[in-house]
Amino acid sequence: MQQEVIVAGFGGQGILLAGQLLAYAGLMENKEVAWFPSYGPEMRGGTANCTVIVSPRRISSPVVEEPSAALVFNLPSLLKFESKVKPGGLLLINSTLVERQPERKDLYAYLVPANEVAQSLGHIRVANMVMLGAYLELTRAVSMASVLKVLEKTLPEQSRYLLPVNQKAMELGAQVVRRATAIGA
Amino acid sequence: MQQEVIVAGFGGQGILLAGQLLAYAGLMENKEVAWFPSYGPEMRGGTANCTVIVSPRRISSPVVEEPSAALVFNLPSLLKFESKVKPGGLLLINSTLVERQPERKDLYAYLVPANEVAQSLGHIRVANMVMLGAYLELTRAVSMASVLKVLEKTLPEQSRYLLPVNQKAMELGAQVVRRATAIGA
Amino acid sequence: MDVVFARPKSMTQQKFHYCPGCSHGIIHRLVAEVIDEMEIREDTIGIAPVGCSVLLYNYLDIDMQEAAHGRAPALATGIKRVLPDRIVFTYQGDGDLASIGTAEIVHAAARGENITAVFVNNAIYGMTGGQMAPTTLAGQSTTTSKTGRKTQTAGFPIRMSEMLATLDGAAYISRVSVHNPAHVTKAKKALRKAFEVQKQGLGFSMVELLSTCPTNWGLKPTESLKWLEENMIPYYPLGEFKNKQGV
Amino acid sequence: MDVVFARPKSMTQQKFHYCPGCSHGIIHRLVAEVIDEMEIREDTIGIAPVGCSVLLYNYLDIDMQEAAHGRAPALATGIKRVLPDRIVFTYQGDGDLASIGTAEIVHAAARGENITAVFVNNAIYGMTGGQMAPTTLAGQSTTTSKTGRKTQTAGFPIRMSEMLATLDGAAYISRVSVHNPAHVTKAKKALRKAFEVQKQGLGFSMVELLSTCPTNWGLKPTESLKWLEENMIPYYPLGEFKNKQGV
Amino acid sequence: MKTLMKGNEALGEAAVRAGCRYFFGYPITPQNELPEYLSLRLPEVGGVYLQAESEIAAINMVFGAAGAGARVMTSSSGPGISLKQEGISFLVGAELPCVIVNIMRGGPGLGGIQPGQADYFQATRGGGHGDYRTIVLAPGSVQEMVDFTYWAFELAEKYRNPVLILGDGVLGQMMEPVIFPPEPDLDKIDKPWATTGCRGRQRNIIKSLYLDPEELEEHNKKLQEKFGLIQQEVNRAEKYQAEDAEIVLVAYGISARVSMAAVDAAREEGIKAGLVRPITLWPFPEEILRVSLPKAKKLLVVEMSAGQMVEDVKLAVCGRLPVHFYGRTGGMLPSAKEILAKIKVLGGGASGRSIR
Amino acid sequence: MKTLMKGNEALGEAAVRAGCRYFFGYPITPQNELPEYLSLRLPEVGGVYLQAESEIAAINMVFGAAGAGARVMTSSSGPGISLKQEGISFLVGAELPCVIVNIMRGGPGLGGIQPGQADYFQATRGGGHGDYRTIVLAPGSVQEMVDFTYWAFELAEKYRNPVLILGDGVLGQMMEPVIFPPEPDLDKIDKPWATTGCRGRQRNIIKSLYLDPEELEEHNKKLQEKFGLIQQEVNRAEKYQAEDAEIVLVAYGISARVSMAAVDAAREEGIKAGLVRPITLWPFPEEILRVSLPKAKKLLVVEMSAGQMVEDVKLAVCGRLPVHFYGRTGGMLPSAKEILAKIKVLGGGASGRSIR
Amino acid sequence: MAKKGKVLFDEERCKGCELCVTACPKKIVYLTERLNQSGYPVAGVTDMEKCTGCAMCAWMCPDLVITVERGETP
Amino acid sequence: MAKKGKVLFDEERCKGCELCVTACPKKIVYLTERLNQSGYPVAGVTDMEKCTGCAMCAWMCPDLVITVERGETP
Ligand SMILES: Cc1ncc(C[n+]2csc(CCOP(=O)(O)OP(=O)(O)O)c2C)c(N)n1
Ligand SMILES: Cc1ncc(C[n+]2csc(CCOP(=O)(O)OP(=O)(O)O)c2C)c(N)n1
Ligand code: SF4
Ligand code: SF4
Ligand code: SF4
Ligand code: SF4
Ligand code: SF4
Ligand code: SF4
Ligand SMILES: [Mg+2]
Ligand SMILES: [Mg+2]
Repeated sequence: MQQEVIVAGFGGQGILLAGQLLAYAGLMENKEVAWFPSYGPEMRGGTANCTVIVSPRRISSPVVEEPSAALVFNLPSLLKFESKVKPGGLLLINSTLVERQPERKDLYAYLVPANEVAQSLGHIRVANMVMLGAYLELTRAVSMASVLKVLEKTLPEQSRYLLPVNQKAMELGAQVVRRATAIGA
Repeated sequence: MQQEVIVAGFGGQGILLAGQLLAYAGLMENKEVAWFPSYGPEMRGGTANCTVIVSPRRISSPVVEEPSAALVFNLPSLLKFESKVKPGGLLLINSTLVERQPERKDLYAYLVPANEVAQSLGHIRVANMVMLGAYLELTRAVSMASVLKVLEKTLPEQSRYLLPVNQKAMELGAQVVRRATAIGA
Repeated sequence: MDVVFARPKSMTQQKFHYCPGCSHGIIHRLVAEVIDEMEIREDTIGIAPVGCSVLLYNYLDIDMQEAAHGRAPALATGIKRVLPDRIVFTYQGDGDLASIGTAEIVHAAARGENITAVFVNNAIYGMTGGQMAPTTLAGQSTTTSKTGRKTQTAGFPIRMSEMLATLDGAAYISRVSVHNPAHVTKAKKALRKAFEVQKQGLGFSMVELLSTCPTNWGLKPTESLKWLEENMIPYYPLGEFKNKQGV
Repeated sequence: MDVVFARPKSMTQQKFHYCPGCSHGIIHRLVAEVIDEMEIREDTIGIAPVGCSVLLYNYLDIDMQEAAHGRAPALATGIKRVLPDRIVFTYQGDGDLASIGTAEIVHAAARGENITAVFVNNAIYGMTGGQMAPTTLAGQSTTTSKTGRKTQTAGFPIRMSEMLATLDGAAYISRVSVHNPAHVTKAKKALRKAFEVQKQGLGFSMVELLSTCPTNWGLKPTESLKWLEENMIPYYPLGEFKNKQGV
Repeated sequence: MKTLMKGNEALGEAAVRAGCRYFFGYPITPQNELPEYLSLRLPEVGGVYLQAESEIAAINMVFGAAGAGARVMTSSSGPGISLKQEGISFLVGAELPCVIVNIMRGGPGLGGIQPGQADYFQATRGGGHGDYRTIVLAPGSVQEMVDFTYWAFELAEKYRNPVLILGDGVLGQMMEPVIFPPEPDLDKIDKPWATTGCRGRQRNIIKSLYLDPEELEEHNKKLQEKFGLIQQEVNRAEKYQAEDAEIVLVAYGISARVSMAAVDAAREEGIKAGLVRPITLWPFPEEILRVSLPKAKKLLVVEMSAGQMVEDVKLAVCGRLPVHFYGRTGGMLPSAKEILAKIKVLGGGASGRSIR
Repeated sequence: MKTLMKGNEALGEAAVRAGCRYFFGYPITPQNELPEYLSLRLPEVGGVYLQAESEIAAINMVFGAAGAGARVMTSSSGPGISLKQEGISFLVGAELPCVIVNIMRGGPGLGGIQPGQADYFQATRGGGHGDYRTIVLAPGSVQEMVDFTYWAFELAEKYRNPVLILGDGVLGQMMEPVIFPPEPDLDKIDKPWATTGCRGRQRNIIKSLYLDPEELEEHNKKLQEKFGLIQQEVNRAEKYQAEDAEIVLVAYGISARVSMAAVDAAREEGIKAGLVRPITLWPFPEEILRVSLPKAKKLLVVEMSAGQMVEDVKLAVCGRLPVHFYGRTGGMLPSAKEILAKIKVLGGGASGRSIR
Repeated sequence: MAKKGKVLFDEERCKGCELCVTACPKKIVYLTERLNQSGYPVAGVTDMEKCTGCAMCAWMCPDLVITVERGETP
Repeated sequence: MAKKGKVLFDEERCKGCELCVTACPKKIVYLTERLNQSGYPVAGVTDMEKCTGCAMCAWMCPDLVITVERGETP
């Protein structure tokens, strides 16, 4: 099935990167993929987001209107994107930063304390990987192994040592949702 | 009848002015008139020309394709415009500067020694008026009186004294063609 | 207790959209303070550039126009010719004024157009994400000179104040900086002079303000001030390059 | 008897279309002589401007391009970047270089673009019939300043050489005149230097040649030379404003 | 009283009488007489003539002056008008009124300086970026150069939009008799949006940036509604011998004058020819072509271009009539003779067969 | 091997592989990644990236470099492309090959930076002066950004004419997998007209001025013949579900991608919808609309503009099919949902009646 | 009688850039751990008593966060 | 042995501007009454004997009318 996911948060939270990893991994699995970011340096500060499509067949429109999943990293993103997710879709909320509960009842929503988990690993910057891990666990959009392969290929030499912590982050993210049940839906 | 005349010569021979006088005089006689010059300072030196239409009725095109008359002041102009005059039209040649005879036989052609006549009046610059006088004599496109009235109105104060010599020039021009018979046609 | 420092009256209440530590904020305020002090808020028309400060009109509570990129001096000319008794100023970045708008600023100065240019030189294209500007220093790295600007191929940084000062129509030209409180004070004085020169009808005035773009320089705001002082000032010396007023 | 003066080899046989006494003819010849003497005819690419000298390519027997009005330095930049070992020069009038083409010449100079500009300053727009140029002198009458240029409204004549000399990329800038044989000789020397500076890869070079436009000045050719000497030279002083070569 | 004037100068005088006090321009043939005239005339009436450093500077000075509430004009030709395209897009975006004159010459590139009509696409579609339109008026005589200048200022201010006057080298250079209409009453015109210093009122902002795409779409909708209104309210064409015409020429400006002569010549030979002369080129007077040519069997578009207005004619008749084209380029004028010949080749009004 | 790349960067890499060694440009959103990429990449292959002082300087540097025989490119968006219009007219006039990229954003004026398609008129009619055309290619995916860049250089040099690549903010910013085709053999390309110094040959002159109108007309005829040839040889469109479609969408670029999704959605609901995606915008692929839609009852043009290509569609079908329009402006993208709704409002393919 | 100063922070405007911190000659301005609604840590004063009301902090603040008051010590 | 000069005029190129006339230090160049085909009076030399071949006339001629030769007086 075609996966259409939106990843949204503050700039600096690794939002665009998480999306790219997903797309790369899809490519590696010979799937069709597309990645599209919000853009415009004219908007200083504020939120960043990107949409990713991973699909077994030709992607007609790379523009996602109703994502099948949303990974939201902060409150403004929740407010903006909750309403967009298609009924029956997935909503992953970084509960460390977002105190609010989702409003819609027709979604599968999960609270993932991504920052907390990342912090516990000593690397606040892998919060994005925690969320990605959770998402992959729920959708199998691509395999975690593919994501790791991509990381291996793209991380610069001197950052290679971060591979294990990234893997761990994904696994912990997966664990969180494996144990939880969705709110709503 | 609609008069369509082309006046052509070197820059500095009063070509554009002669055409304007004719047009102004037509206007004064409540006729429809149009004047259109060759233009383009990009062409340094070379010839200048203008076309004038004087007509009792609305002028459709201000652009003259086949003039009913041509007043040519130098050889290049003869070469360029003789062929354009409509069959049965008028060709006035400044014979002081153009030694050549007209080639076409289907025109009424007159040789007017305009510079010579002007020189005899002590004002080489009125050669254009000599030609204009000749033309008016043959066509009555407008009356000489109208031309004089225009001159009166437009000459700056300090040049008013030139009125008589201009009048004389026109009259002598008229005389030349009154006495001559056309070549050809 | 008296209030010795507060928001100038010529400013709206709107929060700036600028990045943390961006000098545009300081300079906006200085302009507003000068307008307040000269009591010209209702007689002033400003022109916003295309650059990070395009939204200047959201912050200054005065009549404003928004120019096409680089053309602010032409707009100012049009306005000033229609309304010679108003105060007209442009606010322009270095890409705007020193690159695409070179002809317009040179000729406004040459004509002695009685306007004031507030020229914010941060040595980079801020709004478009940090490309090289004509004012980018030799060796400075930007998104289009990632390995540092090479003068051999990318040319030399351009000193607009010195260049414009050669023109007879320029009445007041000075370069200041905003990297510490003392210089901010001086910058304000220069702006005041420039506006006074215009008020007196002496001709074209410009203040070039060396300023920071922490985001695109890839530095923390406080580091940026230091970088400005240590790198920009040596190449862009501060001072008055023209002063017809002579004060 | 030896031929001591004859038509340069780099010129075609075509007659000039210029008005009697127009300085463009002299300057064309000087350029051709320099090309001959440096033996670079087959290695040189010239750019014609929009102006009376747009037909330069009819007269110089070399590869040439015709630029949009004012953009010759941009074309030259494009050519030189592709063919760095060729000699590339622009030939530009004062309307072309000092008005519409201001940004292009300033930035070619700022970049130290290794090209040569032959700048023919006749203080007027010749080709379009004698309108005011940025270089038109104060009080000079033109078809758009019939009562004489008023600096109050029409601004001050612009001294391009002085202005461009402030730029680090400028390697050689000088102003010469062609109003008498002695100065024509000097003009040629300056042109030669400018081309040599380019050959040595030192950066941007420009020679500004004060010249006449008898037709639009409304003067006889001989009067024009006098007018140039008496009116233009005092405002546009002759000399070298930049010489990185130092010779 | 009728006076004899050059088109360029008459347009200048008309602008002054229509209340225009500011002109910013840059020399280019064949429109130079217009700025030259205004350089003397405007200071007489307390106005300003300013020769800009370039066409780009000029159009942006126009922006500033228009924004300051003035009646303002610029003029140029071919290459100079191309340089103004960014500025025109900005003027429309900011809804500023002004008049822009293009005295067309031959192109493309440096081209030549003789009359042309090949800037039709640029004028009617907007050569700049984004969805925008300018009203385009096409005078056909020196008198219309005058009349349409008054009209242009009126339309510009009514709709807060730039208006283009599209002339050509012939119209600019030729002299014809003109009468100047009475001067309009400008006191009525109120411009509460102008940036004149915010004395005693809320400040004004003149801009075209809307970073939020929803806002920009709103802005575009507003503009499109305005354009729609203009399309309803402003469109004009002249018909000549068109009522019973079987072959109808469609031409504007100087081409229409020549075509008129061709129609006369055709009528003399018994061919039922007529002419529709679009006067507003945008909005294009589609209706007149669609509904008011009862006998027309075919249309012949005549332009001094390789065929540009012909598209608007085709769009107007939408396949209901065959549309033919005759054009000259590069500064060449079509002649009445040539057009007549073309009419005959097309078999006059007869469908398919030659008429004699 | 497929790699994942941003459209802007993929286009840059494609240019390098297609033999382009010179880039002159000026920053503007949303195309900045293209010059940024080339500023690093070109020096690696011995090429030159030069940031010009303006878009005008850039297009004129392109002129110089193209005239010197190089493969050369520039890119910009909206306002910057408007500034290049004079230069483009000169390039066509002088018959110089080059590639110009417009990554469109919302207009008019400063507008916004989100994706748009409102520069269609400017691209296809030429926003500059005079009769001229540029070939316009409209990629619809990152792969096509690559493929059409190769093609653009090929066409430019074959016809000695500028070629425009008309993308938009989505195509420029998004990442998709791409494969780079093998590099072309450039040794075959001979440019005897280039000005490289006249060593061992007659000198060359590159110009667009023809003061004599007869010569300029000759030149124009030559250009028009070339344009005619291009019209015959270059026109391409893609059909999707069009064979049996009763309602046929016509859209290019990113709008076509969205429209494709709308077609899918319509088909799911049993509506016989299809899509024609023009790939060359000039020459416009008229034939395909005219002759290869046997079942079509109506057309629906979808654009991110107020309606521009819709004119070409109307000209193509010439009244034989009703042409409807759906557009979004200002940086807003149409959604497949909205388009489907519009299809339904139009009654699917049924003439006149709603289909369900 | 020494002058005494007081500074007020409009915290919602603060972006935590620390320019005020480096500007204060008394070294009493610091970055707190409080985040405002935009997510920025906001500036504050350690010891208001030491403030002279010199306003240097305010002069350097790009975001008009700081208002400064000054008066006689009573 | 003084140098001796000779000047040749390509009359069809001459435009009668007289720049050569004012340039000649020997005052031997003048404007003749001969008109060329373009209608311009052409320049000539009164007394070729006096010509030194200094080429000043040629340096000033904008239209490349003049060729100058020089040699030893025999
Ligand atoms: C004609 C045109 N070209 C390019 C742009 C894109 N652009 C927007 S702002 C800018 C430059 C900003 O740099 P600067 O003027 O230095 O201002 P800053 O943002 O640094 O304050 C550019 C190139 C544009 N909007 N219009
Ligand atoms: C874009 C553009 N603007 C204006 C013109 C008209 N034009 C042709 S030449 C010229 C100026 C000529 O003056 P200058 O450069 O001083 O050269 P000169 O003729 O005096 O040698 C102008 C304005 C043009 N061709 N293109
Ligand atoms: S990008 Fe630079 S100039 Fe723009 S707001 Fe940020 S810091 Fe300021
Ligand atoms: S108009 Fe002036 S510059 Fe042009 S050819 Fe004549 S004299 Fe020379
Ligand atoms: S007013 Fe002066 S002393 Fe007080 S906090 Fe600010 S900088 Fe420090
Ligand atoms: S300078 Fe202003 S914005 Fe920066 S930390 Fe201090 S108070 Fe906050
Ligand atoms: S060469 Fe010298 S002396 Fe002889 S004519 Fe010429 S200027 Fe006179
Ligand atoms: S300078 Fe040359 S063109 Fe002029 S008069 Fe002498 S020979 Fe003739
Ligand atoms: Mg900047
Ligand atoms: Mg000049």
